[in-house]
Amino acid sequence: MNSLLLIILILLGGAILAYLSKRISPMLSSIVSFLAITSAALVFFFLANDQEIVKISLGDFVLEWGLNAYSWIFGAMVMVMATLASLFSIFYMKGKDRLGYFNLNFDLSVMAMMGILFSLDWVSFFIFWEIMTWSSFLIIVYNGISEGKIGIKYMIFSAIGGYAMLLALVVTRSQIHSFLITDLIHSFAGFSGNMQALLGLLFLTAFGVKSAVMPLHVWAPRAYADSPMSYTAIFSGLLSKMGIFGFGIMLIAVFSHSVDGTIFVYREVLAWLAAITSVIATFYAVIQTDAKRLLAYSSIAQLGYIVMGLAIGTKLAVMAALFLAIMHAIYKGTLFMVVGAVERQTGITDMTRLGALIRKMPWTFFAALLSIIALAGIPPLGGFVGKWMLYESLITSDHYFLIILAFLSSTAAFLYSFRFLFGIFLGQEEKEFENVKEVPFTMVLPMLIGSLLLVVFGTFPGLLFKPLASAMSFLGMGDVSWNMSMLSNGWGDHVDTLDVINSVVIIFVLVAIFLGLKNRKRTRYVSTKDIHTSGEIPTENENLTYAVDFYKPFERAIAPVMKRKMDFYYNKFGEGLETFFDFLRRVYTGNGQTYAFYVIVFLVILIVFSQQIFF
Amino acid sequence: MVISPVHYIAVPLLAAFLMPLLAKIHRELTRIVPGLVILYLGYVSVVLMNQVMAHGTIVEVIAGWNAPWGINLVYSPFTGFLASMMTAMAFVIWLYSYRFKKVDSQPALKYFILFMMLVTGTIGIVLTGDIFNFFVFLEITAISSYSLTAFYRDRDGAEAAFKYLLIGSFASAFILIAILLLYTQVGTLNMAQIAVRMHDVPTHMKITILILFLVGLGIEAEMFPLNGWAPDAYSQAPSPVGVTFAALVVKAGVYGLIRIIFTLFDVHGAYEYLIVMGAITLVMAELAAIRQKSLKRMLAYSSIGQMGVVMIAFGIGTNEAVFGAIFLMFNHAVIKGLLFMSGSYLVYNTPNKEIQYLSGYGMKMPLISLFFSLGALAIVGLPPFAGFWSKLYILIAAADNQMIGLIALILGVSIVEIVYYFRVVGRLYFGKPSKGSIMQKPTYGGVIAMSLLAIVILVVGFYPDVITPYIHNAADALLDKAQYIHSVLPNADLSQIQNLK
Amino acid sequence: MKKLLIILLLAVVGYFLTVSMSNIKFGANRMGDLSQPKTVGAFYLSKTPGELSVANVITAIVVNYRGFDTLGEVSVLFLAATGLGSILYKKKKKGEHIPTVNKPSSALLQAGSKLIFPAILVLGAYVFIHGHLTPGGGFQGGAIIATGFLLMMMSYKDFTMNHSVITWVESLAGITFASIGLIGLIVDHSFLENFLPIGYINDLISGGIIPLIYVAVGFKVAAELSGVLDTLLSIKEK
Amino acid sequence: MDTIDYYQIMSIGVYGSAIGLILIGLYAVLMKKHLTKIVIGLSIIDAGINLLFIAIGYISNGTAPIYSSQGIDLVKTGTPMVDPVPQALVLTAIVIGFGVTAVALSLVIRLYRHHNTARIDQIKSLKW
Repeated sequence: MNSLLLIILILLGGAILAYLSKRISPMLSSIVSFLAITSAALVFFFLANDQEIVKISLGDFVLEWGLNAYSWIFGAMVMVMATLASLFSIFYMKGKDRLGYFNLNFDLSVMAMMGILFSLDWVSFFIFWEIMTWSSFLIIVYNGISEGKIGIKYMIFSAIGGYAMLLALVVTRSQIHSFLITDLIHSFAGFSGNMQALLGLLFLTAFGVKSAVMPLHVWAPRAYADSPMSYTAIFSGLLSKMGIFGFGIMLIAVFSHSVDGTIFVYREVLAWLAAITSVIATFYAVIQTDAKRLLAYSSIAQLGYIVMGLAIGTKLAVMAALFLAIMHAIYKGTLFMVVGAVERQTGITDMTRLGALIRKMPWTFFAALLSIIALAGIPPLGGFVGKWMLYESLITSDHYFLIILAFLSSTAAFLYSFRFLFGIFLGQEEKEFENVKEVPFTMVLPMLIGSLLLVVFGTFPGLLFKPLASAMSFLGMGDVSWNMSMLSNGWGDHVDTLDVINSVVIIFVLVAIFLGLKNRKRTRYVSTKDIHTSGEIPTENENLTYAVDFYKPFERAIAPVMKRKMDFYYNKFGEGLETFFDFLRRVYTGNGQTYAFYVIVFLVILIVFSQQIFF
Repeated sequence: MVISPVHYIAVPLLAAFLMPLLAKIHRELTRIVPGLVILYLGYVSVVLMNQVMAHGTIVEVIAGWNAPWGINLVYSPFTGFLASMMTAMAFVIWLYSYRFKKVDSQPALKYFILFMMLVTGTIGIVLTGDIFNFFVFLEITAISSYSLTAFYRDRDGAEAAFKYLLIGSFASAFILIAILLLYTQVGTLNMAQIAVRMHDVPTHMKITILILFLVGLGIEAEMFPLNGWAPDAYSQAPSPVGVTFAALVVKAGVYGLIRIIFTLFDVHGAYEYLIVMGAITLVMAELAAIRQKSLKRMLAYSSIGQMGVVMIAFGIGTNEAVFGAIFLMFNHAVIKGLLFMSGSYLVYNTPNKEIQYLSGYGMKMPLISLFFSLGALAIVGLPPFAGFWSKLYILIAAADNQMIGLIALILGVSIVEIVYYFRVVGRLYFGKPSKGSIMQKPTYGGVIAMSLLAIVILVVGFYPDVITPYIHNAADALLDKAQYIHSVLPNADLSQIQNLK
Repeated sequence: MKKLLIILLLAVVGYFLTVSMSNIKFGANRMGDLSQPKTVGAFYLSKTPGELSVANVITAIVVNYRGFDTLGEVSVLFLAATGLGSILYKKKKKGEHIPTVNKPSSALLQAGSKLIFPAILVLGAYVFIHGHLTPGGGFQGGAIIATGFLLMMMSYKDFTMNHSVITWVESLAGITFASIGLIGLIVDHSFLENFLPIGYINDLISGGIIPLIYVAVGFKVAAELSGVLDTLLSIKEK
Repeated sequence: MDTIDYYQIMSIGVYGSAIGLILIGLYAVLMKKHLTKIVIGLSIIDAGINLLFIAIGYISNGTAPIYSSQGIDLVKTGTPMVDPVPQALVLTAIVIGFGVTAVALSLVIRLYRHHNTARIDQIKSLKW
């Protein structure tokens, strides 16, 4: 049997089985889901190859699935992280309601992602895209936070994106009479300028929604934060990457065939949007007090980098973007698992109330530490290499303003990274969390694997360069030469990662040793009250931990930027629309006579304008 | 006895006349007999559809007078498909209503007689090849609809029914005047003959007649602004009847509209008219739907909106578009059926059938909620459910005709649709159930009915090829006017006939 | 204001109808040649005497050529009666009788009604039995009979219709119509096909199944109209 | 000449009264607030249409389409029979009109009982 089909069927079957097996035992449902994803992953890594083509004739369409270097790398990412997340999910979701429902949608999301990656034609791409959308919607509303409003918002934006894609692909078909992605790639240059502009805009909108580019990002923070964490691990880490996947196809493979000016404008605009997204989202992340929200905004910021890289579109930038995409999937997946673990053990994710879990949950802390290091882009972990490449590509492609923005946001990222670690794991111990224990092994394991991967890829980025290079040559970027620590090409996009890493690592180690020696024996334990209060005596119930108003000055500094959320305008727009609709529907007055009157009016209109209407 | 299309009409009528007597024998017979009759019609459908697919259109002559002299039933791939679809839906609705509400045997008898006649009327509309006979069946449908809308006394059914009757009477008046004028011009009532002779009718008369038909049938097809009655009737009728309206009655209305435009007349402007009116209907209905508090009313508006899409697709008029339109008619029947059925169980005991009380029903009524969610996913056209394919076909057809603005409109309105459907779905699955709400346990018949529809949605969604060959033939049959005329009137002069698109 | 608007609209509709009708000359022969019929009217006029042996062409059309319409028509009546019953359904107590009129009529009316009631019934029966020979037919005859019952209901306070009888009559009549049609389908391969000998024109027994159907229609219409009247009259204020 | 004038007058009379009936009925439906009057209006529309039907079937100097012995004699002398089809159709239309009116009246009864009023502008519990 064809292994691509097999993967989809395993996941689909796993979804259904998971739903059914909930009747037997809720735990079994999660285990079934995990087993399905694991076996799909095994099939993917050991059986799947790029020779296989699946052709399914449905309706009047032929759905074609296949695997290529570009989709393989995303597929590998999805399979690994989904396996980890589903393993994590077994205990994380234990004891919750409607596990069948959850696991059904969990598996369907994974299946949809694999389907998107396999798709060689737009119809199956769209089908899986939409399955991904609704299955994730059903999980967002699963927790039932905020009266389902966030689910609706997610659905609206996804629909805007999805329908933009649908419109684009039917227009494409009317132009080239084919749904194949490769046909679009090859014939795009032949389209008229307007058509190129239209299609470009539509496709970019479609992918922009999923990868949360401003101004289409407003759904993301709450959607990420409100889903169960084991799902957010793949929601934020992987689902958003499908947008990146699409961007890769559009920006690199399709647009590179066009010489039209509008496309360059699109790229520049997109790069700017992405940069602004990353700055603003980082600012938001900094002022969050809830760990989930913090990570959610951080995700948006990181996606901004990735999109920026793709939009710049030089070899190095694309490489950086893809590398960052993989890294982001791993560390953000791990971090959401960490938050999930904390949430599971303490019941809250509010960083002002948490603290000092380092001693209670050491393994979790360890995973969190490594991931945060990667996130902040500190060597030697994976995040650093990606960021370095991105900066260098920005410089070499003369995007100096963008690099200022990128630096700004990555500097600000240190702030929230630190707050995350400090708020949850360091600081004062709270009474209510005295009896908190480390999470079970099946939850620790995926987090540790995630961190391990970060270390490996950070130290040996070359492991990833190999598949990335072939992915890029598939996208039409030409050859990229690489070795374990070196990335170079003919135009001087040349980065020797190992040198940089080594020097930074040495500095870090030296500083660490120095600080360690200096501070030895000076550790002292303090109580909650032991803080500077300027003569005022705090009352018992006043929370004065550091975690409260952690970045007050910073918040004050960025206040003007934060004043109006994009969300606000969307909500106003939505309310305005609904009021308008409410006004419109008053034509249905409820009086039968009025309806009869309409009929006569309509008849008279037809009579009077019959010449204009029917000739 | 040879199976022939006339069984669709004769057998249910015979059974309807028999039922008052059967009720005297055993009261349960009043419930069972309609099911048996519809089941038999299902068998007839299977046999005839196979024949039609193999040998082409069947023309059933009535009273031994060949067309154009007598009345005839035309069982073409198109009409046959619709008739079979209606029969299947009627069977599902019968299952659903078998023990829907405990009522006395006397109203149960009347309910089932009216229901069976409603089914007969709609199938008759689709099958008949005679314009006045069409009118008669339209009236059978209308009168049984009025009565069924007002069936429950504890609702505002009578009000809805009166509005329906008021507007419906306008419809029949206009159609009757149109038939009258048409008769003076062509001297015949046979549709094929009319189509042949339409060429010689003076243009202004043609337009006059067309306008009257369009208004009259526009009412039946729930075209804006002629559809004021529809939301009331859908929401106040007993749930199975609401399903029947969505699955059968409005389909018959749309059928009438397109039969008039596609076969009888050769006026180009009518196609653009369909597109424009369809678009207006779609927009108005969906915008009204988003603000509804009552679930059934929301579903009703949504149903009207879908009819708008069907009209748009028919208006585009290419083979692909017509294919998409027929596909959408099928999907709409199945999906809206499922939504109405599950929705009415959800709001069974809530005050005013309002959506706001549905919080957390996903926990209490998992199966019904699942059905509803499935329907919601399917109706907004999300893959891999049935609704997706029809939408895709329609959009492709529109794109091939360079109607990008129209596609954008349909998709834009789809977003509105997503908002209100997913609001309900979100509400079903989140939050704490309000206290004191009493769940209504669905009947076995109801569960079977809904499961059947859900299975159809899934199967067609995953493998549309089970249904597409029939729809392809149906679309070809509808568009091939000359073939229609030829099969009814083998000796007709076809030189004046041209297929418009 | 609204009145003015509506009058204006109706003026347009009226003008529209007038213009359309002005194209249709009143009294013009639009049927064309009877010997080579092009229109259905001409066809029916030319074929009826020979092929159906029915004197009244309208009856021939109603019952045979367009008998299917009539079946539909009968169903409409049946539906109206059923629908009325379902809309106004009220659980009656056993043996309860709701008077049809509030006050008893005068003795004169009562005696007179009793006197002409049988005559009305006979006239009705005559009209539908001779439907294929003379003007009139099942619908007209049935309506006449129903007026007889109406007369009785209006004049006698406690005149009761036996619902069971009405049900039986309307069902059996309907079944007869539909079965005759189905027998035609079985015997002659066409629904409502005339499978009986047609006899000679202007004989009482002529036209094959046509008189049979019309008699059945007569019974059915009579029963249904009476039933509808009974239902409507036995509605009382709360 | 005389006959032509006669038929022109007839046509104005018959068509005019038929169209007049339709318009009167429409006016009643659109303007009158009482439910029963609206139902009467619908019946008047029906009556107008039925009259129109009969009118279009008429043929100058025509006789009834009945082949009684008398009718056969008339046909032999060249008197045309009027078009029988509209007459047959009108029979159907009348019956249908009856059915609709009956249902309408029963609905009026129900509405009056439920709302205690028969004014259509006060019966609008279903709207928007």
